[in-house]
Amino acid sequence: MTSRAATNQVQELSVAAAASLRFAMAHLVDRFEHRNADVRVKVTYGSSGHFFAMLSQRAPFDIFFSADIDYPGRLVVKEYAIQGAPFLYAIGRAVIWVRADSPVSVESLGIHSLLVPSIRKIAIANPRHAPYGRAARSALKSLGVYKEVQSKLVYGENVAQATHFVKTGSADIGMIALSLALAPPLAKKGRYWELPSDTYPPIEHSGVILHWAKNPDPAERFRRFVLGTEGRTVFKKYGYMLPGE
Amino acid sequence: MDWTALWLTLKLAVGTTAILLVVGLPLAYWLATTRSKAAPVVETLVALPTVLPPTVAGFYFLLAAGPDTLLGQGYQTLTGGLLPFTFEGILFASVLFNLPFAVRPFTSAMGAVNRTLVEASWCLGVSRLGTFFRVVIPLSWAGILTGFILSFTHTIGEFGVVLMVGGNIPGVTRTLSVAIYDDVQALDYDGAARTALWLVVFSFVALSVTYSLGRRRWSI
Amino acid sequence: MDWTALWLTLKLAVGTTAILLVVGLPLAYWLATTRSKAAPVVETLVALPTVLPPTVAGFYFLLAAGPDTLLGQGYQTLTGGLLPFTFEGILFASVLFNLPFAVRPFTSAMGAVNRTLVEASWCLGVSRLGTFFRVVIPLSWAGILTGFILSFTHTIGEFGVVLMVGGNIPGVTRTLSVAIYDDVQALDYDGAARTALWLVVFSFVALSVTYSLGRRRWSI
Amino acid sequence: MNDGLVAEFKKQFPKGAEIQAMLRQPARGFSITVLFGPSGGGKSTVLRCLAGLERPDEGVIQFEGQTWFDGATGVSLSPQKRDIGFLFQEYALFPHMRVEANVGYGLTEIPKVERRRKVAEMLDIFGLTGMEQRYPHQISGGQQQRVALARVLVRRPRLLLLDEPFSALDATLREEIRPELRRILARFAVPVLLVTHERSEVISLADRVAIVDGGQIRQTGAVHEVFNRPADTSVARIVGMETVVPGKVVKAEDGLVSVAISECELTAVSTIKVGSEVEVCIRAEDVILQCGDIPAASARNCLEARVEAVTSAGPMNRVSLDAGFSLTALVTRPACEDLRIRPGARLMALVKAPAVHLITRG
Amino acid sequence: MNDGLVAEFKKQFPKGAEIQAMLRQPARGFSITVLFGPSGGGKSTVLRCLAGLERPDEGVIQFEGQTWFDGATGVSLSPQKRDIGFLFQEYALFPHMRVEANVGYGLTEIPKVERRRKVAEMLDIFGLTGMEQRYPHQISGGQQQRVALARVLVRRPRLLLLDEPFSALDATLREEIRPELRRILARFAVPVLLVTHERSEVISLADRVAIVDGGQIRQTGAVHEVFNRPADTSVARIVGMETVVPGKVVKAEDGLVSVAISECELTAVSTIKVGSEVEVCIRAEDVILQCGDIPAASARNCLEARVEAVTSAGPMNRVSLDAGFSLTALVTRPACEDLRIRPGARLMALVKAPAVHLITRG
Ligand SMILES: Nc1ncnc2c1ncn2[C@@H]1O[C@H](COP(=O)(O)OP(=O)(O)OP(=O)(O)O)[C@@H](O)[C@H]1O
Ligand SMILES: Nc1ncnc2c1ncn2[C@@H]1O[C@H](COP(=O)(O)OP(=O)(O)OP(=O)(O)O)[C@@H](O)[C@H]1O
Ligand SMILES: [Mg+2]
Ligand SMILES: [Mg+2]
Repeated sequence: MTSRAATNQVQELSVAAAASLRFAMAHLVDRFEHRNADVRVKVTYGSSGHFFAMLSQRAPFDIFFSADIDYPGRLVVKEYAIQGAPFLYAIGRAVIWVRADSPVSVESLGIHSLLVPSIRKIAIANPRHAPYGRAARSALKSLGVYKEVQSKLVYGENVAQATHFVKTGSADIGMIALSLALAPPLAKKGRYWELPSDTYPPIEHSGVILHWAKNPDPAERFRRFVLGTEGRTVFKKYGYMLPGE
Repeated sequence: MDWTALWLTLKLAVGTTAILLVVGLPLAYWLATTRSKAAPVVETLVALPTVLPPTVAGFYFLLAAGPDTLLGQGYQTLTGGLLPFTFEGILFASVLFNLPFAVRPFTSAMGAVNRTLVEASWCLGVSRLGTFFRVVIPLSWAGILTGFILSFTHTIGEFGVVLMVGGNIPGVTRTLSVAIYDDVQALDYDGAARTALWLVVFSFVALSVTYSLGRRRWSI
Repeated sequence: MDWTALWLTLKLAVGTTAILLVVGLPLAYWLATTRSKAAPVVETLVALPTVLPPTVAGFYFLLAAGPDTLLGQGYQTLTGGLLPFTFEGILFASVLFNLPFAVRPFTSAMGAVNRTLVEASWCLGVSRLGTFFRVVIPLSWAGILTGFILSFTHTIGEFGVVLMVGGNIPGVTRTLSVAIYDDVQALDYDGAARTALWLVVFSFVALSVTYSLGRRRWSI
Repeated sequence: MNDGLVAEFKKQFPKGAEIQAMLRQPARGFSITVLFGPSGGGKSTVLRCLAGLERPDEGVIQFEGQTWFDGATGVSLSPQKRDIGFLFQEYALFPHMRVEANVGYGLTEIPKVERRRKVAEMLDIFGLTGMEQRYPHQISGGQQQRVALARVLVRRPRLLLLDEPFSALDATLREEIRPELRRILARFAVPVLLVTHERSEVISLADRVAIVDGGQIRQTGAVHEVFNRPADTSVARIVGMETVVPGKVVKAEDGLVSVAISECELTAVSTIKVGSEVEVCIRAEDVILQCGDIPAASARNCLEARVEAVTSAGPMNRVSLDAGFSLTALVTRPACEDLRIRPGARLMALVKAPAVHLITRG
Repeated sequence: MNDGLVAEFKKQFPKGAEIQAMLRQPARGFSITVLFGPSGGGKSTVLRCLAGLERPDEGVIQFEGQTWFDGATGVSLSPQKRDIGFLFQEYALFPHMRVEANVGYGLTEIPKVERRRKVAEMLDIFGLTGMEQRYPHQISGGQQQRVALARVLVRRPRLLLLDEPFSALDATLREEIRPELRRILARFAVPVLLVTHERSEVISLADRVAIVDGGQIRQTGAVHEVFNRPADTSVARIVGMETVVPGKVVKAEDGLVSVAISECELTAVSTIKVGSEVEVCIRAEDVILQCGDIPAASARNCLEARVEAVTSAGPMNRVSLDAGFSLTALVTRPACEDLRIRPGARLMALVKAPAVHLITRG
């Protein structure tokens, strides 16, 4: 009897989240489940673009946390979302990152660390579709070094791949997300310099609840939790700026 | 180690190769023996999915099997569900996408079977089907093994199609290769390495055994 | 249509298959004829890269060929450069990753060559090498064609390894499949469809021609 | 209708030979028709058409009233449905099966024990016991041929087509196998079409012979008919010069028998039973001609004969004799002169008993 | 040192027969040694060991002073280096090459025009003209065998190993090909080892014969030695009963020749030149024995002979005679009694000229 009652009560929440959110999201889910014993959250991480393509075919997710604002916007236009607009939950911050063993003192050189002669390859995410890639390119342009470094750029499929390039030593330096630079696996393995936030358009992270969500109520609860103080603290901790800050 | 993912991977790989054997062997035999002008066209069609990037192929599969298409609606009326984001979906896509890795080796091996032996079997009163199983298949064994191994390993490693069609749902469509991919994306290099090592060791053992068993004792 | 990407794709596919022929044919012959206990192990090692998701395999390739490793340093002293993010890099990775698709079909076809014909050639004074070219290769033609087609199409469609090792640099490592993938990611579905159609039509023609030419006129 | 095999067809190879066949095997039950002729004559092709492995361009093939092929209506029965046994010239053993499995291959419908017994019996007959577990590449050429023969015979087809069944076997083995073969075939009562290029095999095996040359069946008939009255010189060249006449064993004693041929009686070395119908064969070069009285000679058969014709054959003359039956002798030209051999002359023909070869039929 | 072929080796098949060979071919230049014996005797295996296709377990193979194989030192020359010509029992034609390309396959080092000429010549000799452009599966069994033969002969190897080169050919064709073969071989002066299971082929081809049975070489020697004095009963059973003696042609006229054998002279049908050394073969069943005076007979050869021994051979007796040379006759038992044939008896032996077979050597 009890187990049946339990299954009746526990609701499953299917979350699709951009890969770059993984560490923050894990923390959030932990806290949320602690508070809401009746909800079990299952998160699937992946590329926002993939999720968009899949959600366009009604992939069975309840809520989608994208790493940008464009994909959720399009889902709203397609009338796949519950609300009339995506919810904005965090704003990404871009940094220039090197491995701890790099001779380049990125903290002091700032943007000029990209111009150090020993730098052969600079990894960024693909500006065509990755938000951090777009940010990196605008920053390079507004800081006036784009022409100089263009030939040294290599493009990751997403910001995580750009990070791999630097992490494996294949690229000497990279422009990645602060959230990744702070993430446990990388935190002690590298040094970074944050790009001034006025050099690139804000990397707005937004999300939507899908109208086919099996469990709209927990989804709504989770959305509110993420947007609430507790959620904001977590995002802050993991290297995001917050909407309205 | 993600045991459900391993289990799912195995299920997918075994299912895919099993279906490929059932579908591929007759198709290959037809291709190997026919003099029809259509044969090269069919062979080409079979090979075509491979030239597309897997994720993109998966994307087109999603489009083709979605609820708005004839295919999707037909499947829905038949089974009550849709293919995308289900195990059946990735199985189906995986079969389609691995077809050339099975059918091509099958075909080339069956084409090399001595025609006189087939005739000898017929003249001994054994039907075409019987001859196929008792003469053609054993004599093209090396090629069948090749198709088997290539499609098996490729299914295990493939994640583009599976990710797109399956939606990376744990326990349903999240295979080991998708899991490893995720781990790497999440910078969890150690986790990825552990899983990859497992996968490699497991595959190593499976392949070694297959190769050793697959060596034939007779000679041509 | 991105002509440089097409050109690069062709270069990569032709280069990969060419190297696979040069490396794969002798390796396959050794595997097909040796009685060494090491053979199944080598065959397994050849097949192993395929069980890893391409992106992950590419990641490990980056690790292995990076400037911190012996391999990377050795290559650097030899050539003055590094493998990652160069055409040579994706070529090398592509060869490694496509090895089983060429070597397995080669091996199974060569193993099916009538041993007596090889002996007959030797007894007619033709060296082992001459026999290999004049008897073994023609008689395993169907299998070689299979390996050729599988690795060619797979190289064209592959983007995981190429993206990871090549860094998507236009004109250097950005192949058609990477371009299509990018288009899809950027929601440029029309662009992706156009390129994909081109790729499919081109491959269709190339494969049809290959298949038609590849039919043999003699019988066993 | 129900009259054995009737075949009349034409097959044109692209850029190759044209093969024409006209063949009738009227007898039902066991009887051997031999296709005999030079290499490349078309023997294998005729058999392959009969087996349904090659499709003639036109014509008809009927067996026991059933149409196997008809060019006009497009009927063409599959080899399985024809229920034949076909021995391939190149053996066509399955390389992936052991000797035992090869021989038992066609015996799927009978119980396993029965199958094993039949296979073992066959292997025993063909001297292959002990090789059950070998693969074809592990046995010699002649052994392979015997396995192929066993594989065909172990079934009970309605018609046997044997393409050079003994070409890789030595004489001793052939002589051991042939009677076994006859015994089996007679038991099953299957008609046989057999290809050979050995003259001796024709005489020792055939009830009827069909001479195949240049893609055509030149002559068909009983062995003695064809051998004694070749239709044209090409057939004569192929069959050689032999006397082949029908006879009947009238006495048998101590390994020697007497055979009655029309009015005469000949002595031969044989163990054939009294009353048997036989084919009596005497090679032309085994006949010695003498004039006048004959002293005691080891030659058992002294026949009074009249010369019918003398024709030249190279350095020799071919002498056709009437000795109560038609007998051919091959003698040197000087001997012809010495003995004044010319048409009408009367003399004695000596034939040693071991030179009289008897072949039983049926 | 430089003394032709010396082979002495042992080969054990796993779970199979053991093959032992002891073979010497002392003569250099052209000479034919025939390996003769029943199916499964080990003939092909011996050839394969000599060719370097099979590795003996122990022993030595030397050719013209060069070591091809030595079990003790582990030396084993590759087939290419042995420079032999090997005809496979199963032909082993390359299925992907046309007849022309098959025959020319081994001729890589000579100019193209020369190659074409040589190939065309060979095809002509073997009656294959017009089939240059066919694939092996488009020609008949016998034609395939001839292509294989042409392919081996068109090169000039140091030693020829022919495994049943005529098994698929008809008698007429064989008789056409054999002299051509001899001519070619004599021109190249290559020694030949030839496998056959046909007794007549041994006599017509061999200079020396090696009897192979049960995996062993039972007896080696000149043909007449082995055929007249078999070492044991198994050899006797294999060779049959034949008279084979060396002789010399002393007169030739009009297609007939006289051959001197020790003191006697025999007449034979042949075109061999005067002065030739020949092997004279007479089948035991062709010898007729008579007592007393002989009237005019077509038999050209009447020899006075003394009976040396009479042994029983089934229903017949085998009579060993001394007629100036040793001659064997096969007569029925009643004839033996009638003529009182016993050791010491004197009688006449009649042999027809066409029954005296002459074989030239060298
Ligand atoms: N597929 C083919 N295409 C063209 N010609 C062919 C083909 N098969 C056989 N022939 C020719 O047809 C003729 C008859 O061939 P077949 O095999 O019937 O001869 P055969 O009498 O069996 O000769 P053998 O005694 O040498 O086996 C030959 O001249 C051969 O070259
Ligand atoms: N690979 C093998 N393994 C075991 N036994 C073998 C193998 N090859 C041949 N034999 C056996 O060795 C013996 C000799 O074979 P071989 O082929 O030399 O005979 P052969 O004299 O050429 O006979 P044939 O006239 O039938 O061709 C046979 O009894 C055969 O069964
Ligand atoms: Mg034939
Ligand atoms: Mg042999």
